Amino acid sequence: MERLRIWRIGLLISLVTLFLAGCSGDPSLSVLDPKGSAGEIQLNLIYWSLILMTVVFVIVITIFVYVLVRYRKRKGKDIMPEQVHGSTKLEIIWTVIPIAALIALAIPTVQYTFELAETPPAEDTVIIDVTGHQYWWEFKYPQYGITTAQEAHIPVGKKVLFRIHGEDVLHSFWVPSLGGKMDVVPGRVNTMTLDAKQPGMYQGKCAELCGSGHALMDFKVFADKQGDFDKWTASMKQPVASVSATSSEANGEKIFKQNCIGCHAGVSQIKAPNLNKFATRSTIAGILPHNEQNLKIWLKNPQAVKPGTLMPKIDYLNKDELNDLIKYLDSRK
Amino acid sequence: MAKESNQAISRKPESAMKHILSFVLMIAFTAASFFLVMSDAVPSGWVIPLLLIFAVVQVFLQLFTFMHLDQKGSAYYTIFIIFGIFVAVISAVGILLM
Amino acid sequence: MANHTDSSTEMPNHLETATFEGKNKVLGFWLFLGAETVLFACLFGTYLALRNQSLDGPTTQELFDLKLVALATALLLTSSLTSVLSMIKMNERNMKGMITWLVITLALGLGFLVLEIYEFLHYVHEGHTFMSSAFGSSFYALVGTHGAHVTFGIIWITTLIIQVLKRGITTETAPKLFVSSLYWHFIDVVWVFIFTLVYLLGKVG
Amino acid sequence: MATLIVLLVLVLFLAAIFTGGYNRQFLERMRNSRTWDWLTTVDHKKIGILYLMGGLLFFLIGGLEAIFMRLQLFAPGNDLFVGRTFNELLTMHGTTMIFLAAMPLIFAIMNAVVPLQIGARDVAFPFLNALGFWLFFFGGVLLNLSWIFGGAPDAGWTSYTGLALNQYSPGPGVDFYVLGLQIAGIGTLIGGLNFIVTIINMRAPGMTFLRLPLFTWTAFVTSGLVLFAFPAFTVALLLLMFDRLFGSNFFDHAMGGSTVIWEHLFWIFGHPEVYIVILPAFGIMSDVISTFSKKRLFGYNSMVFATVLIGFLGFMVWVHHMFTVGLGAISNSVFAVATMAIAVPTGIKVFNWLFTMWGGEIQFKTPMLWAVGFIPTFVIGGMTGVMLALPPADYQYQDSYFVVAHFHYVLVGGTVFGLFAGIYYWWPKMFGKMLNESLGKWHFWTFLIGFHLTFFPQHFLGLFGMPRRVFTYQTNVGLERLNEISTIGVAGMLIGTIFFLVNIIYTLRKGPKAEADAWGLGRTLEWSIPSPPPEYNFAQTPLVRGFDALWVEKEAGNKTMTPAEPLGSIHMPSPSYIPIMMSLGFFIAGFGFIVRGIPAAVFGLIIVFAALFLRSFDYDRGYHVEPEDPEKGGKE
Ligand code: HEA
Ligand code: HEA
Ligand code: HEC
Ligand code: CUA
Ligand SMILES: [Cu+2]
Repeated sequence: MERLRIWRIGLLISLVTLFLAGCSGDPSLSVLDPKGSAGEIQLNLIYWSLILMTVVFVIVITIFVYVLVRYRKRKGKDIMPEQVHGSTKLEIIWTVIPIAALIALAIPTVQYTFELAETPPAEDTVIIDVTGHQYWWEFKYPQYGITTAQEAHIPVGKKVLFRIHGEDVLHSFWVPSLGGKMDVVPGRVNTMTLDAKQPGMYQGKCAELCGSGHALMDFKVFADKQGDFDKWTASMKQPVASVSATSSEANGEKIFKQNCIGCHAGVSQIKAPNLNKFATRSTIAGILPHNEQNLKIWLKNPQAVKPGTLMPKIDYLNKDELNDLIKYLDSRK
Repeated sequence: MAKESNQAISRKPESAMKHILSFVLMIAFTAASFFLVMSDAVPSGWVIPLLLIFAVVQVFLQLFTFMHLDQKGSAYYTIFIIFGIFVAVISAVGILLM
Repeated sequence: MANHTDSSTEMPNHLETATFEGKNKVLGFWLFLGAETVLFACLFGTYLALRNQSLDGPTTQELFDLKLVALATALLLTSSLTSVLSMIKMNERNMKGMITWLVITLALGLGFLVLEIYEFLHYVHEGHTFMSSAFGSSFYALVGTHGAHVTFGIIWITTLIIQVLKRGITTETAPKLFVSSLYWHFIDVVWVFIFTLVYLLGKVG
Repeated sequence: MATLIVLLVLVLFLAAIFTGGYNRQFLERMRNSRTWDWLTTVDHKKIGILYLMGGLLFFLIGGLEAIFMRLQLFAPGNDLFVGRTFNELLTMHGTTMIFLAAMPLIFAIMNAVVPLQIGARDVAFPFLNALGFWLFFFGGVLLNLSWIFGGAPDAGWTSYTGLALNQYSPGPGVDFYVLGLQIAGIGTLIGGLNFIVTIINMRAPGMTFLRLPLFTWTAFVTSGLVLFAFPAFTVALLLLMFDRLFGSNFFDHAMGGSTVIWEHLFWIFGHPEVYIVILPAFGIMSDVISTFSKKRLFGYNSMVFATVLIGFLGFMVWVHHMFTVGLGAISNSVFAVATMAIAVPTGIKVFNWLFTMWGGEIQFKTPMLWAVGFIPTFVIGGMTGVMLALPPADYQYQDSYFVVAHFHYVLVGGTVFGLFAGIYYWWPKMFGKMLNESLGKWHFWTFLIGFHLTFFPQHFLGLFGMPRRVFTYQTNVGLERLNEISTIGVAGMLIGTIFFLVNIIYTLRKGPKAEADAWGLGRTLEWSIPSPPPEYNFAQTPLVRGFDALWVEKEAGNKTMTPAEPLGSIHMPSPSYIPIMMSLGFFIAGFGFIVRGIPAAVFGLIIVFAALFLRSFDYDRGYHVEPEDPEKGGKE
């Protein structure tokens, strides 16, 4: 029986080391490595609850192991246990202690819940209107008149108020290393305040099943130093050169106007990302690294990249046309 | 079955009078509800609470007279219907307010 | 607990719970009504949450005609009384009396249904349909489910009348009749809330 | 097309019957066959076995779907099942496991055990009992037919609208979900109602409420939850059906509808649902632990109280699934506190189990192994549940793999372990044969290890930022290794399940016959009658003289129960074909609605009404059997 206990403890230790050694997740995606105050508050609560739970679990498991070892049937012996009815004293103990533990948990919980629901004063906040679409994200900066997609930029150290809208199905806006999520509910505007304490790239995920492409509905939040952020907004506000510089770009522009503008400039029923500043994005459709090769792959068969996407195949262009189109797109900065 | 019919058959036949009385009350409450809404006799803030109270009273009249919950041996019926009402209220209010 | 035993040839006072099966049936039916309460509550919740979403269609204030509703209410309330009177006759083993009250109940129920159908037709005419808006959908779902219950009740009670005519008032038919009467009262209870929360509240705003 | 064929076959069939153009002898033979016997049975013991077989079948199907999902997630960028197919798998897995595996298995054990534990010859409504089973079965078949007829539902087992509307989920998938579950759900509701009445009205003399075995108590409360929770689901499904089939606008925000209403309706049902599936497992634990510890259950009254309280609180916490919907801080806080409160009664149960074993003499037979494996596993699941109940933390966990880990710890580590314990424990009573112990132990250990290997890493996957319901994930963000481990773990559960299947087949062939008191430690009434019990269960209704009725007699030195009535002929209900006919009607009607074949739908409904009508005019009084004189009978 002594051996049993050692064996169990060994198992426990090996399990714990397995998970703590090596993997604590990627810093741009992990809940356990927060880079913003919301994430920090949430992690605090996670740790606090984890500590309490561990204590309770240790108590339970200690009694459990003790009982199993101590009171197992021995060979050859046949005893008749006393038929106890219960014990009011014990029962009160294990009613009251959990209640106390839960109160200790409930107080910070309620406090944080209200804290996270506060909206910061408008002067000091960057407002971003987020719209979740099947399967891409749109970001509008009403204070700057910017519209972009897949990639949002925010200034480090400032509160950012996300106003979250939707038009088709439910999505959920989640940037794990900045803070918890908020659902995109069509017909409602939900708000969430986040901030970043360090510059960097933070990955965002759609966290509500929204169709075939749900797994690939990724986005990125770039936290820039204030100066960089100002530069970014300024450049985004600047209109793209209205005339194309080279002839292939001009040809590309023509093709774009014929084939793409319907969706990509918002006249058609289908909403598609604004491509005005497409060249500034580090990804294509939020998932592929941005390069020529991938852009071709995307255009030729978007469904193969992102199942269910509403972007049609552009497989009818010849090689030159495609190249021109790509040149044009990549000139849009 | 072994314990067939060993209880609950001892209740007295009911008189119609009780039910007619209850019916008159129901009609009165209903009329009062309609009156509340159709006339302006009551300040508007009072109308909705009063309507609800009248409706609830009627429910209890139905349950305890027409549906015989006032009789002996109805304990289980009462427990379950009350619990049903409890869940019902929570759900409806939840959908409405949350 | 056998505090009362009729001399065995006599019929017991309360036929519906005289047998074991009868008792099960009545209890089971009460449980069913408990479930129905929750069912209707969910429909009410949905309706109340959506009732202002009338889009371009008529609003509750414009739509509802309280006089018609008052009449329908009177019919249904009265039918609840006649239903309970029929049960009294049943326990007196007065077949004729019972059936008379049952038939009156049915007639009142039918009258109610006719009014409701008339009302619905009128609304559809006004552009308030099941498909016109969320208000329309939730209105017809709630009031329509109630109407469907009334319809089912009418059919059920009719078949029961046929059965009693064939078999008389026995410990087998009595629980069925009793339970159908409970059902009928329940429908009336639901209606109380419909006229309060749908029609009257619709006028108040 | 399919509709037409179905219609044609049925019309021919009916024509044959009504014109007398059938073979009388054939019908006669059919009536006497074993198959007909099973199809028309109203005996709760047989219905229990039917539920068991149905539930196990669907468990295997759901498990297969899980295997497929885990294979796809084995490595990033896999393309075995992507996009819609993966969504279909996860939806069908969740739906099948919850509605068609866990719940029927619970009903299997309830049917097999509850009437015996309360000393009854039958359930209150044998007919409805059969109807409940057949509705579940046909509903489940209908749902699974979706794989063949145009694609399975793909909007998650929660079927959130928006996604579940025609516009975003074209094709019949979600229609199958709506109608299949509606039909199965009605069956479940009927089953629950039946058990409440049974437990209230059919108890043997002396079997007061505070002498009921704990499993019966949990069956009672679970049935209550079924009774009051399923109507909300009925409404939800009805409204979704209207939206999809008849163009209404409950959930379409463009027409003023609201998806949040669906979420409310679903979770008003959905949260009680998870207690529906866990409470009977608690009951099984209580019975098994006390039996194999050879001790009376510790703190019986507080156990009963805790059960009722969990059931009660279960209705007031549903919003904890909706913390991220944006309902506001007040609502989130209120529901968070209510949710946490459930930890208290559950804790009472856990400690009472521990102290039941304390001072006992524990025998590690297979059922007890499952019970012992249950405790730490479930406690971990419960703890993560409490962690999820804290809204600020839940903003991070919600819809991530952390949640997946939580609910598999409670659903598999809780419900499924509990069910396995129950199946091993009562198998001798149901089938009259003992399951093999060593195969059982292999089953337990492989399944247990596989289980933890699969689901423990998923907590970390969630914390590392992996959302649930995704068919793939990125490379190089720390998710590969854990997903690999998780998939490998499934092998353990697969092998365990195969051991179980082998055990069943082996036992049916050559298992040793079981005694009445199969484990030699029986405490409750079911162990006082032969295994399997005769069709009337108790030749004489027993007189109950305390909690753990059989144990009380054993302590008093008696070998059997004291009867409460003289030996006499016993009334039995007749078998009936109406339940299966009615369910078939629903099935046809459902199928008709799904393929938009109105004639088939109408035809199905006609069958339903015909069945109702037949039933209403059916005054079959059953039959009587003369029980054999029990060897040692009579009163003194
Ligand atoms: C058998 C099923 C089952 C059971 C029993 C539970 C039990 C609990 N569940 Fe779980 N839950 C699910 C099945 C279940 N759950 C499912 C299927 C989902 C996901 C649905 C979906 O989205 O698809 C879910 C999701 C879910 C969520 C939503 C997560 C999200 O989507 O964001 C939450 C949040 O509060 C939650 C909480 C709880 C709590 C507090 C309990 C409590 O009842 C647990 C209580 C038990 C204990 C706490 C352990 C024993 C107690 C002690 C030893 C005493 C001492 C303890 C303390 C002092 C803490 N569950
Ligand atoms: C009681 C309920 C229950 C049970 C028992 C299980 C059991 C299992 N579940 Fe499941 N699960 C859910 C309920 C359940 N689950 C729910 C509700 C969801 C959410 C769905 C949603 O998001 O909508 C879910 C989701 C879910 C996911 C997340 C999907 C996603 O979000 O993308 C995963 C992934 O790993 C998973 C895995 C498993 C595994 C590996 C098992 C294993 O324990 C299974 C073990 C069983 C076997 C291995 C069977 C053995 C098979 C054979 C022997 C072959 C059979 C052959 C024939 C058919 C003839 N489940
Ligand atoms: C029917 C509408 C439609 C048409 C026509 C269309 N697109 Fe798209 N496009 C979309 C949608 C929707 C997306 C978003 C896809 C996603 O992420 O799911 C998209 C995404 C893109 C992206 C990635 C955008 C980003 O922000 O990363 C590029 C690049 C693109 N389209 C280029 C084109 C080009 C070039 C054409 C024409 C030759 C075109 N599209 C025609 C609908 C359309
Ligand atoms: Cu958008 Cu998932
Ligand atoms: Cu829950």
